[in-house]
Amino acid sequence: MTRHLTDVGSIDSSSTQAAGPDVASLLQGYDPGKPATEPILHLSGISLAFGGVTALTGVDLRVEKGEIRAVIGPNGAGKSSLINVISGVYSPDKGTIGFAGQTYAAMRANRVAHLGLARTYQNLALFKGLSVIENIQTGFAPRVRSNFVEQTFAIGRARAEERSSRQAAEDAIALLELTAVRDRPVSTLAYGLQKRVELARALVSRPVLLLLDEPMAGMPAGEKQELAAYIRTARDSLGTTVILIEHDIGVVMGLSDRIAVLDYGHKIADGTPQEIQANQAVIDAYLGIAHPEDDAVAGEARA
Amino acid sequence: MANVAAPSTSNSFSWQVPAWLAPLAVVVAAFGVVPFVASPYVIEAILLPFLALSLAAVGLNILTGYAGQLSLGSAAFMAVGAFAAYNFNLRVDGLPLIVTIILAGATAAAIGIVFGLPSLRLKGFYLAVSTLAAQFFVQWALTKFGWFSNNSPSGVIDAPPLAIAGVTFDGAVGRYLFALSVVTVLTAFAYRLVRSQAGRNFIAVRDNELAARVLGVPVLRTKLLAFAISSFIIGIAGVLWAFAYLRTVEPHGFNLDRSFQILFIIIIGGLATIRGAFFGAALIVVFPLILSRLGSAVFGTVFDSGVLDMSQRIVIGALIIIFLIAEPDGLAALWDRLIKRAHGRTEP
Amino acid sequence: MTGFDFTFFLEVLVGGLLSGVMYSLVAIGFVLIYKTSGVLNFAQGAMLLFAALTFVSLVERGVPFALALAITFLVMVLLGITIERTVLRPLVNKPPITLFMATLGLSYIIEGAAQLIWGTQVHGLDLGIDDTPLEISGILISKFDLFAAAVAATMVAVLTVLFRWTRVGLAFRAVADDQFAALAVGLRLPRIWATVWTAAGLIALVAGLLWGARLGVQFSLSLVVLKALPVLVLGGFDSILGAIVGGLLIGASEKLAEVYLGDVFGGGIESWFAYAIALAFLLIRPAGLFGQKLVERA
Amino acid sequence: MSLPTKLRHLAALTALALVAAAPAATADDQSTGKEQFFPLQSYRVGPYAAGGTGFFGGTIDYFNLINTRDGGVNGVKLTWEEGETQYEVERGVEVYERLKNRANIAAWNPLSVGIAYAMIDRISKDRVPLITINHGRTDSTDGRVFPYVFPLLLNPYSETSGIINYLASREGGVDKLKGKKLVVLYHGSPYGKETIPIYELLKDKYGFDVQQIEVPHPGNEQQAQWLQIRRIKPDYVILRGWGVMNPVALKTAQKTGFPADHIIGNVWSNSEEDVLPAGDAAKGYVAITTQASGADYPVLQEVVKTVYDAGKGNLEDKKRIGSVYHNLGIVNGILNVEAVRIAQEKFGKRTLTGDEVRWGFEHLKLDEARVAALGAKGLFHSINVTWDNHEGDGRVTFQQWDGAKWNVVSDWISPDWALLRPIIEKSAAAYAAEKGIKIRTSGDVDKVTELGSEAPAASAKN
Repeated sequence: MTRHLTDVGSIDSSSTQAAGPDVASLLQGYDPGKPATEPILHLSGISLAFGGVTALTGVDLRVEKGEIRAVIGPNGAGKSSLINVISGVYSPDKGTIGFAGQTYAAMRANRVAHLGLARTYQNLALFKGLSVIENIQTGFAPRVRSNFVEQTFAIGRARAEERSSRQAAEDAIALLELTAVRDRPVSTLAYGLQKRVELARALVSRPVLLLLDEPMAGMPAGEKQELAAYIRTARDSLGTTVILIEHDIGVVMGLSDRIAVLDYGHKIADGTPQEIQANQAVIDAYLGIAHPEDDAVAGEARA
Repeated sequence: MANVAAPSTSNSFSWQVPAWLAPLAVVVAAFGVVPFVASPYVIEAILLPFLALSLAAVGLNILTGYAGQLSLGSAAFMAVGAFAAYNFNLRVDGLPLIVTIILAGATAAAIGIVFGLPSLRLKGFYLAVSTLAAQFFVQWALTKFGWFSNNSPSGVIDAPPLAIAGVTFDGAVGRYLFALSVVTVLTAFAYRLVRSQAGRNFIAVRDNELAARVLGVPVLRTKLLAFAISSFIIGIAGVLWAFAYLRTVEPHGFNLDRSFQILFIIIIGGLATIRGAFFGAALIVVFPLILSRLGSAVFGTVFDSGVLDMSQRIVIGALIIIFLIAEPDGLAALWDRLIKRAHGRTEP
Repeated sequence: MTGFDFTFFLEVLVGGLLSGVMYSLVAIGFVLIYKTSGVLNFAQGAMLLFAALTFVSLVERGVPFALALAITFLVMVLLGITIERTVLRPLVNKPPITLFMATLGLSYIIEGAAQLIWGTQVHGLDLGIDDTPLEISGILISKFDLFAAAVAATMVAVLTVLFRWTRVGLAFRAVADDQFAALAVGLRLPRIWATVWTAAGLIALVAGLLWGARLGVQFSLSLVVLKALPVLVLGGFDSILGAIVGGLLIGASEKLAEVYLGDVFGGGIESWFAYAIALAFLLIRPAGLFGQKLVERA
Repeated sequence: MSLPTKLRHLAALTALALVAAAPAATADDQSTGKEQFFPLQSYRVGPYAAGGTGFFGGTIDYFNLINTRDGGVNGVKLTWEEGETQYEVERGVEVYERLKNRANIAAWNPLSVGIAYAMIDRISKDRVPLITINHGRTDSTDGRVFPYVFPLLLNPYSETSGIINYLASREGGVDKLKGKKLVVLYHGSPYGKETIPIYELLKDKYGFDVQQIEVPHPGNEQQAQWLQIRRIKPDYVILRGWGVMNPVALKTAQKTGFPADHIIGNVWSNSEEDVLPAGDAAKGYVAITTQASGADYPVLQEVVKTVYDAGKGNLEDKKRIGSVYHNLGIVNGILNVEAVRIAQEKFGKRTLTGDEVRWGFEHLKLDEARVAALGAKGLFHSINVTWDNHEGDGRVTFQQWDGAKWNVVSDWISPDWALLRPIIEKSAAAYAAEKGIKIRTSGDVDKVTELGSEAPAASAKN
């Protein structure tokens, strides 16, 4: 662990410039544990329906800089819809999204990365035809300014960009301990490793906000703890704010700073793990209900 | 924190041949040996069509193999390239051949972008069918407007002589060397491209468009870029087909069957491999010749050429299905396996 | 062009609509297979050629009409089952694009085999329907086209009944909605696919006979698929209603365009105009004719 | 599981076989006997197979007749080899490259405009004649620029003029054409468009009205075009079709109430294959031809007796003997053989070089008496090829389909060659200028590459 922290320190100093001034300034205000005055993400009154079926109703959510924020709820509670609204896959019918000082009616999927948002998917969304490091390098896309001619001939801006994307990818690989598989085709990796590659790909662009959609679904208990540790490492070393959607209450309780609970598209509770554990509404709506442990296969719509 | 166990990769033990050595050897042989040993028949009837079709397949592979956009209109872009080159050569006095070729490719790229626009809204089969529009529209326009063929009464035009800086590439060997040079340069370009950020973007868009978009890959621009580069290369393949191989240009030669032929090449050769285009083209060009020669050698005059050709059509269709079932990664993957196996045997 | 000849306009429109029915006829075969196996079956044209060629060759060899029809029917059933066994089953769970390419290969095989077995001769095909025009208030309408429209209507009716009210139809729809789910509840996919391909073969037979009577039975018959594809883009690959309405729209607008816009473009625009209509329509209304999820469909 | 494995092995084996089997090299057939070789770029597969089997069947049947009945041409045996082209240019080129090094080549006969075009440069270099009977490049009629290309009997321009002359005779004189309305329905291809300016030219000359309407390839939908025709109400429709476009035109004409006997087909719309699929709709349809159909002519009777009765006939279906394409093949055979015979009279009764056969074609004069002596009286009229006129003033006739067979319904008609010649010369001159070709004079005609002085194989080496 210590070894990595020192590694991360060196990344930080070398990449402040590449990360861009906005990100740097956002990071400066970071102080783990203490909520800052200005939330990094502020959803207010988000409603979403699909052809009459309501997915979200008037959901508010404040996410402070640097915290690990979990959103939990039973199947069909609207968790994935929420993450898809934040990452611009869905446009909400009502409500606003405040992010990094701006207010939006809807995020646009092709712009979120440029705003400093990154995400993973409940059902892996890796690029099967690429190797581990290439997958991770793809996450560098929003920083790319060079054109294909420069890239093909490795001239001009492309030269520096390729070097820094390579470096950033190597850093992420080191951080998440993927060195042994860095050149393997990603499709040949075990499920848990693929999850970690996806996390690395999301981290490589140094996102301000990282959205994790059920990162531990379908994993054995041991791997869950392992991945939780990687998530914490990422937050601690890169200062990334994390929103985490998860089924497994146990992991969430240990990992997150604050938890929001959704049920039938409504937010029914919000607070620290201890508060949530004590919340009767949550216990009624969620904890008391048995649910299938693994829903990784019958996934929610990704497209 | 658990570390990932280092997987034992087989090639970490075996001695490594530099990856560039094999292609380099092929190129050296193609330039240095083939012209001296190949008969005019082999050059005119096998190598020239092989080179032109390989290049077209490299182009289509960028679009379909790498960027995942299925196109059924490749022949149209070959036609655009061929006719553009003819007209640039005809209408601009003293334009060097190299410039003519680049302009022809650029014209094909421009048309490619126009017909790639539906890809911004359509996917899969809807897009594939919409690329047929390119196929029919281009063929219609080229026959409709006599200007494209310099008002030649028959619509068939003769290719100009090939000359670069005073050196004329006349005769079979000359045209072979010319075509080979063009193919080498563009293949090297394609090889570099697909390994760059742009190439990674192609694959990202192909494998998971939504994830690519959320990651910040400029999906629309990437798709149009794939259409442009692919059409550029296919357009130049059209120039080779018309100028170096057939020496005539006529719209009919760039029909739907040709588009399918190029698609077959990349399926059989291997999608998303540059090598595959060459393997596939070799098979598609050479295989029918061998089959018909074998057929007439074995059966003599028992069957007429029609029966043989019909059987050949069946065999090619069957080959495609067999490859899709048994070897979806094509000849390129088959080749790798063979090499690996041979490797395994030589080592104790 | 001075003065607008409304009768002529109507005549073109009606002629176009009736041509459109012929396109729909081919398109329905595509839809059936796409609905149930998610494949754009490019071999539909080859199947059409094969069916028509088999039928006409049998008739020319002195087999009575009804018997020839029955034999061809059987042959198409066999073909459907064979395709399922040798092509679809080994390719199960492969991406749709792979299956599409397999049907391209299939079309080569069927075309080659059809001509190898029956020869490359051009055949006339007489279904016994007189193709003299009917004149209805100054508008000429082809009897044959009316017959074709009636056949198409019957076929759609039969298909609708089959889909809505029979067990087989239920299974079809289940498969069309979700292959995995259907598999999970124990529907036997291979059998359903074989049935569907057989049904598509029969549609190919009907379409092949009608088109064959118009064009003669020959190699070019397989090219009629190119007329059906824009219809599919417009109407959606998975909607029989879309295929019908799309066919009518394409037929009518293509004919009207050739007559009224042909001069602007210099004529002969039919080869691509249908595609242009279909694309323009999709760009304006990405949801397609009947709100299918055309655009997101991979 | 076992099936894919098996298939995988199969795929591996196939691939191996392909890699291992080197492309067969061309074997030079250095036979010592007296023979004259005809490479045939035939097409028995694909959309135009019907035409290919008939035409090449006819030519081969006639060669067989000469070999069996006469023991060859003055003792020189005729030999041939077919290469399948499917009417595709690149396959035609492949066959050309494969067969061009064979010894004793007399002439090439591709029966495909595209293939012929791709061969012009090549055969000119090799100095072997290229015969494009009834089709091909119009300006190759000008032998001054195209010494080795022979569009025998009829080029597209003459065909156009012949059709108009026929209409004039049907109307009772050229002056009666004035004010008549014609529609030309043409195939949307370079071939289809080639005669557009000629119709315009003839329109100006004779004062008729003409509208030219395009049918897009392949022509399986013509509703719109025929509705336009119905509105125009022309006196005649000239069908310049190809393949499936022809029967569809006749069917659609019937559907829109246009009488078949006022539709005049051109030379690619005149075969049984073009009318049979149209059934009754084709009854009364008239088409141009350079050779009558039917098997009653003495030469065809001899083909039946000598070749078919000996089981050596080329057509699978004997009913096709005497069909339009078969008879065109027979006529093509006659013209090739006679050119060889004429050249032999000058150069000796031996195997000739291609260039010597070229000389033969340039002196190919078969008057009506000679045609009759060949047993072809009524099959075709006559031909008179000269060094600068490679078409040879072929006459045309018109045949009408009665539902079962074609019947000749006109005299032999001459196109207006004098009117067309200047256009042809202009086009040929432009080609010569573009290609830097020296225009021949009559003095060049007798300069012939002789046997041994330069073997064709050597000139082919580029």
